[in-house]
Amino acid sequence: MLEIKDLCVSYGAIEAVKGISLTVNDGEIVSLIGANGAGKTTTLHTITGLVPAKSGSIVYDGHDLLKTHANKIVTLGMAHVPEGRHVFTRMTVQENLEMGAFSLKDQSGMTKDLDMVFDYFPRLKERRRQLAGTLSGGEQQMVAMGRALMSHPKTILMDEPSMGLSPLLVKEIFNIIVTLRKEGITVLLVEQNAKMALSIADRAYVLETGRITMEGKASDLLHDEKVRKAYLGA
Amino acid sequence: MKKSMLSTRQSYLVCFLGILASFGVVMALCESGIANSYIKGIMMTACIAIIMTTSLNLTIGVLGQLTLGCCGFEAIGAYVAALASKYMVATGMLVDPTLRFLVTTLLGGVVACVFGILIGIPALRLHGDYLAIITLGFGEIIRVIIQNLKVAGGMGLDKGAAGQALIGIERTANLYIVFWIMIITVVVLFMFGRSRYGRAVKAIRDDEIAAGASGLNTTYLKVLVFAISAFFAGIAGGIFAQYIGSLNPTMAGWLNSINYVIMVVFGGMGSITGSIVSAIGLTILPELLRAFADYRMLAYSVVLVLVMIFRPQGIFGSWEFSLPRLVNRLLFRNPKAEAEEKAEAAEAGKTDAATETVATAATATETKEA
Amino acid sequence: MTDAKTSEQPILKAEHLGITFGGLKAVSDFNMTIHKGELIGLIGPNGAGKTTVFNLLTGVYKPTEGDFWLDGEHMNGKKTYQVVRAGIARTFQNIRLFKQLTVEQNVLVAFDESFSYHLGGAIFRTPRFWKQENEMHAKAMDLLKIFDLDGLASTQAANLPYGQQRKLEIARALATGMKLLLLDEPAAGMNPTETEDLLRCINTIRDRFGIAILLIEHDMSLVMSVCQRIQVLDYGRTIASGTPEEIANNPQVISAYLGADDSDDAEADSTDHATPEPSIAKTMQEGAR
Amino acid sequence: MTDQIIMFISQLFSGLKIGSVYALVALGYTMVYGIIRLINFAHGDFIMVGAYVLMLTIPAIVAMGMPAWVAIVPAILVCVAVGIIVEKAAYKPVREKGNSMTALITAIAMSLLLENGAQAVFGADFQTVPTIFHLPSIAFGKLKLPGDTLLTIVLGLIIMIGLQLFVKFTKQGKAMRAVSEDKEAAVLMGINVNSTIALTFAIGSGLAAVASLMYCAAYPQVSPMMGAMLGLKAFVAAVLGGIGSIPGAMIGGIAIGLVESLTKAYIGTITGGVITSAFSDAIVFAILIVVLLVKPSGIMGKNEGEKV
Amino acid sequence: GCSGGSMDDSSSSSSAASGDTITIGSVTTNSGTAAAYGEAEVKGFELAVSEINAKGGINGKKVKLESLDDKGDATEASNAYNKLAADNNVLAVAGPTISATTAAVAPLADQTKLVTIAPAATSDSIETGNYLFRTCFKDSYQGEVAARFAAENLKVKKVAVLYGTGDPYSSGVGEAFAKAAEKLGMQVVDKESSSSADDTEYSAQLQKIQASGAELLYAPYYYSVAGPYIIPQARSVGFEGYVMGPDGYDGLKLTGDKSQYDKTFYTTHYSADDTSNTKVQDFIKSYKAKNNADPNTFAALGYDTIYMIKQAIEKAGKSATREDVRNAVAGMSFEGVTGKFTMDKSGSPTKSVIVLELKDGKPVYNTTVQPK
Ligand SMILES: Nc1ncnc2c1ncn2[C@@H]1O[C@H](COP(=O)(O)OP(=O)(O)OP(=O)(O)O)[C@@H](O)[C@H]1O
Ligand SMILES: Nc1ncnc2c1ncn2[C@@H]1O[C@H](COP(=O)(O)OP(=O)(O)OP(=O)(O)O)[C@@H](O)[C@H]1O
Ligand SMILES: CC(C)C[C@H](N)C(=O)O
Ligand SMILES: [Mg+2]
Ligand SMILES: [Mg+2]
Repeated sequence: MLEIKDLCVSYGAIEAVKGISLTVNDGEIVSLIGANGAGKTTTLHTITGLVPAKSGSIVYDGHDLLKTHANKIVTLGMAHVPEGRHVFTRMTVQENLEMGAFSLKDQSGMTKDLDMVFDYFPRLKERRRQLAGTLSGGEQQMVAMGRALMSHPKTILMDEPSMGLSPLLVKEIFNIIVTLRKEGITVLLVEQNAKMALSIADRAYVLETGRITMEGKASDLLHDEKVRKAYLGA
Repeated sequence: MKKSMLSTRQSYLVCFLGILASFGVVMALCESGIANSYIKGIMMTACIAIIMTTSLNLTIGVLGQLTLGCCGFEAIGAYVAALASKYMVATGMLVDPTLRFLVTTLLGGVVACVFGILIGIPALRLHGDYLAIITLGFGEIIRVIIQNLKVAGGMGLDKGAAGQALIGIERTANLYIVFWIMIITVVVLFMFGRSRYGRAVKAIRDDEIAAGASGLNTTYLKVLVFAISAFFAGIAGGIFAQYIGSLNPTMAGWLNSINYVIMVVFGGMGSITGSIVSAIGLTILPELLRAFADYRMLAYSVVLVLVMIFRPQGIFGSWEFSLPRLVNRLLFRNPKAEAEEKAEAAEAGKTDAATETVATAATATETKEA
Repeated sequence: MTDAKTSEQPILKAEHLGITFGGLKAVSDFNMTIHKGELIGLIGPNGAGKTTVFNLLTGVYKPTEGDFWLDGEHMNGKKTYQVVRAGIARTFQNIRLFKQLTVEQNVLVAFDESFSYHLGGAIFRTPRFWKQENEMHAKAMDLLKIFDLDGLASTQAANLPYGQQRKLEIARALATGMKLLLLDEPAAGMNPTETEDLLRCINTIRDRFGIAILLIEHDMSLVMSVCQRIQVLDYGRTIASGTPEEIANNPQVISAYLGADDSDDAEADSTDHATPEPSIAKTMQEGAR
Repeated sequence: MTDQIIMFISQLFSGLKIGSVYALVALGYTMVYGIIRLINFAHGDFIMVGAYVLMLTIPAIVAMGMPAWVAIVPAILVCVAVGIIVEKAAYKPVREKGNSMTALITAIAMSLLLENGAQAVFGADFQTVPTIFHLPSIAFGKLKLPGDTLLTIVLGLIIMIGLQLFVKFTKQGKAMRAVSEDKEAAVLMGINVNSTIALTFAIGSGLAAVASLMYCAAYPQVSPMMGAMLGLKAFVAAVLGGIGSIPGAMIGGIAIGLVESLTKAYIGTITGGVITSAFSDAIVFAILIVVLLVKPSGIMGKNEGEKV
Repeated sequence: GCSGGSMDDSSSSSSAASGDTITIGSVTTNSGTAAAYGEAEVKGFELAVSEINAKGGINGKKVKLESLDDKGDATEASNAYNKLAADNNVLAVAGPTISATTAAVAPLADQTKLVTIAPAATSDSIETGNYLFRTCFKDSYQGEVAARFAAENLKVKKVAVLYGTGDPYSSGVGEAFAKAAEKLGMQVVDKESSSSADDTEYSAQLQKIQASGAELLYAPYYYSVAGPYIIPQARSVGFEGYVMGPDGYDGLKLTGDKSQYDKTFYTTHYSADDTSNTKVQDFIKSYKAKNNADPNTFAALGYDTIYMIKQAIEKAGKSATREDVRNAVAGMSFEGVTGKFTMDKSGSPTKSVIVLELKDGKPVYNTTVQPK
């Protein structure tokens, strides 16, 4: 379980996150939606320690993440698929995936894990020897997701996984998220494609300029008039 | 709002008066004898350093390209000016020393500029550290060539040995004249920066591909910047030659160039104010550190590391001093203007947007006047 | 507007354009004709070569085969800035602004060609300098007004929120005074509401400037609602082209790009959700109407 | 074999001798540059530090009855310590707050600091290092190949291959590559970025110690400024080979050594005396410039052209 | 007018130093690549000054040494020099160290009428004789002497020259030797050069020299280059002939097998074995006592330089002005550790040259070549 309380984050003078609290229960898909610059990415970055928090607390499975070294967080079972993919461009697809397993003490299951990822993303199997930098955006997104899966996560944070992808791939990605949840993985999903996100999520939070303005069951939010106006373009 | 600002014309006048005043100070120091030959020498060295640093800043700070070969151009300017001066003295051309100084220095600048263009065209296809290393290589090549040129060492000597220092250059550099050359350099660079050229060059710095896609001839502009930098480096070289009186090929070497790069970064990349202050400061600092005798250079390097750690954007970041702004503040003290001023200062650490705003505002005021 | 296919000279004509990157045929046999005032969509799976087409048309890459003409002028082998001055402007898939310049300066840079004062003018601040700077300032502010950016004119571009950065990029492209505007995924990373706002902008531009637009976008609701014609790329080849309706129903496009209209897999798995996932093809058709 | 050919081969070997030292130094540059994109101007001075340690420890080590090259152990220890201290005290804070230019100036300042520090401690004068290897020359007829040249080349090759394998296949090596490409993503993989960078510095500085051993074997003298020109040449070698590339550093180093040697030997004859051997430095740089213009990322460098 | 801006103001007063100390300034290269030479010179200066003070100073006044660093850079040198010149207590300057900085200082000396004696700046291209003098002989002179020695004492016919173009000293001496050698009927079979005088690798050039059949290699480099690099590398490419060098060989750094330095000769200013000169042994002893090391040529030249200044100031008298001191230096006769000489009109001493030979790695007195 991931629990965030009164989290504040700022970049110098800019306050990006102004005291948010949110909870992600095991096995849930929780979606975080909001306009550009609302602070969604910042929230995820703070969870995995890429950005320091100013105040508040983040507790994951009894561990205080704000006191945990960023590179140790993945060993707690939390993986982060960052915004903009951040694949290792000069490594091959397979090497990228192997990097995902870096934190595992036991590397013997590597082949099995790779096969699992290739099952999810058959395209990556075809391209396993290609340098990730030369892949198209969608393929890179798959690499980023596959790489996260390689660390045997219990929880995955995903930052706009559908950005820049073709409709077909967007569907595929959402299917995979659903499948992941079925396998017992918890997902915190940040999305611009709010319609899609809300349709697969259990619960959702709406973030506006650093504050949570709404929360509830995803299906309720999907039908909420204000949400529809602001984020679903209805 | 209108009342609280100097008009553009007034601003220019204020600047001009400021420059005159600083010249007055220099003159007073010299004429009163407070400035002895030691202090005058340092002022001269500082003027040369300012010309070098502000012009190098155009390439490093404004265009964002690191070059480590500026002293190659300085050396070209120096040798050309020195040889021209020697030739003129020998043949009796241009007897007036001031005129000769001006002509030969200009010639040095022009030749350095030509080299700047020749080298810039191929070199500027590279970026970042690669450009740095290629310009460094260029400086070294200049050094070796000068070293092996008989004319650069042998002239006027019975021995034509290669590698001899070029000596006996008429020391015609006059501090007052050099001061004005320095002022002209700074003004020209400032005006360049605050024009469509400067804007375009900064655009290239921020994103070269987007600059091309906005219709800028990026190659032309980069070479232009390179040529301007080289021109002023050549001018500085011409002054140097006729101040110091003897030349040595090592002046073209990379260690010297790095010295000026240090000055630019130390002052703040993109800030002419920073370049001026750090050129003066880093000229004086080693002199002040003479008290440390053997530990002088050690102290210098420690100062450098500390500044980089605690003020990585350099002393001034990209902030520019503006005399009209100061005058505005003093004359039209009002809360609003002050708040603006503060906001600008806050911004200054990161950007020169603030000063550009002032320039734009000035532009707008001018229109209303016209 | 599809009836605009008159004998009038097309703004853009591309014939058999192609490029190879070390064995990889990123684009091949690309043909396209765009007339004044048209808005054409370019879609296709990720890595199909859409951005590469833009790069070819703007001189970033030199085509290894084929030719293209702008307003009848042969453009092959021209440098980017020459292409831009001839009249093709673009935005980038990953926003590329002049981050340290202000919003207004970003636009002024693109106006550069309209300035005629030279170095001397800049240094001596001639009357011509002032006249042009002031004119351009006014023009820039006009342009920024269209995008509601005039209030932010002196903000540093890097400090703009994402959506406004996108708009500024378009404004900057417009400032080059082009005949053909290439937009590369302008709606990426925007939510539907922001996308709608963008859509309005694009329509305004087209009407106001009377230019042709070529649009790459994965957001089908946007593409379907603004484009007169759509061309679909896959593996560098054109697999379909036609009106939005034709494209939406083209089986090849559906299988390669849109995804089959099986609205059951996603929500079948998330059974507790009442709302079925909206059918993409349906959305498109709605948009096209 | 004619005398001409013997002469040519000996010239090749004298090029290889200095070239393999350049290569060793270049490997250190490349490692550090590869990971933090910093031209570690102080790297040449790490070699100076190593050389002083050798000078100071060899007599004691020989007195203890061990071979002189055992002094590499203290040299490595000291160099690694210096490397890590420089990284932690100066580069890390600047990397976190400044830009690439500030980092470069810091590196230059560190270089000045080490040079002037060494001068304050040891004086400016040159000091000789006792003979390190007593290797016989290997003779092929009239051709004599000095033993330590061969050793330097072999050692360079072994280190290069070792490094390459290390970076490609070990966990730490992979962490280095990951950090060099994308620090944020590396953190997300569970990589400790700071310790990975420190490790890289340690390896780079350790290599500097090895380079100082081979350098002192060939050129048995130390002085505070010895690292400056050596460092520059080796850096040029690293760039020529494609900075960031391990085999590139090796190729670049050897190429520069060969170019130097062959131009010194033949340029006068080829140009009829117009250009003399005194131009060798200029020619090295000219070749560098030409290579970079043709292949902007060096011989082995991957073209990192931006995808638009 | 602009007169105040002129750098050539000779307004500096040239009145006599008041007070009860005499300041001798020095500008030397104490940091950068040539720092070793400057350091040695300063040690020589300091030894001389402390001896002088121990014996009651000059004209009863204590001597103070004001020592400044020029980093081997012309600008720094002139700034440092100007600083000294602006101080009226400074009666004379010892330095600068290298020819490059000395050339920059030369016009300043004339301008400020401050006598300046460069201990070791040997380059011919420096204009001496007005206010600038030197303690050492000139490059051309030393090259000639070496050539004469090669022809007359070693009786070689074929010689080769190797020098560094980056350095006026190295190239100056080398060219002078080559010219003189040809004049003396020897054949210069190969002339090689290096990019700078502090390269480490010379095998390529040396192999060519070896192949040229030269009996003697004249390699004018410094002790730090000739000792560990040039001579061993020459031997390792199989060159077995004579090696000759200039005064830069003094204090030659030896490495490896000492026998490889056999057949090496060099010209220099003084010899520790020179029993005819009593000053030498005393100098070596007190230098060792003070610095715990053997003095090299540069220390010896520095030491003599201070004594030359002392002698000149004494001659000029208690109320000497700078001009007076200068006049006392011009044409002076002096006897020091680096020999006995008279200052010639051009401001360089006419001096005997000592030739040393390395035997088992140690310099052994061979002969003294008297000036013609
Ligand atoms: N490194 C940074 N330095 C300064 N400000 C930043 C930085 N990163 C983000 N911000 C600012 O913090 C705020 C929140 O940004 P964040 O990236 O978290 O938003 P987001 O909700 O993820 O938006 P988007 O949909 O555009 O990804 C924005 O105003 C942004 O400008
Ligand atoms: N400079 C390049 N070098 C090598 N391959 C390249 C280069 N540029 C593009 N490619 C390849 O060309 C193909 C087309 O790329 P392009 O960027 O045009 O795709 P796209 O259609 O814009 O995809 P997306 O929708 O993901 O942006 C890809 O496979 C890509 O890897
Ligand atoms: C002290 C020596 C290095 C000086 C040298 N003889 C020169 O003229 O430069
Ligand atoms: Mg985000
Ligand atoms: Mg694309």
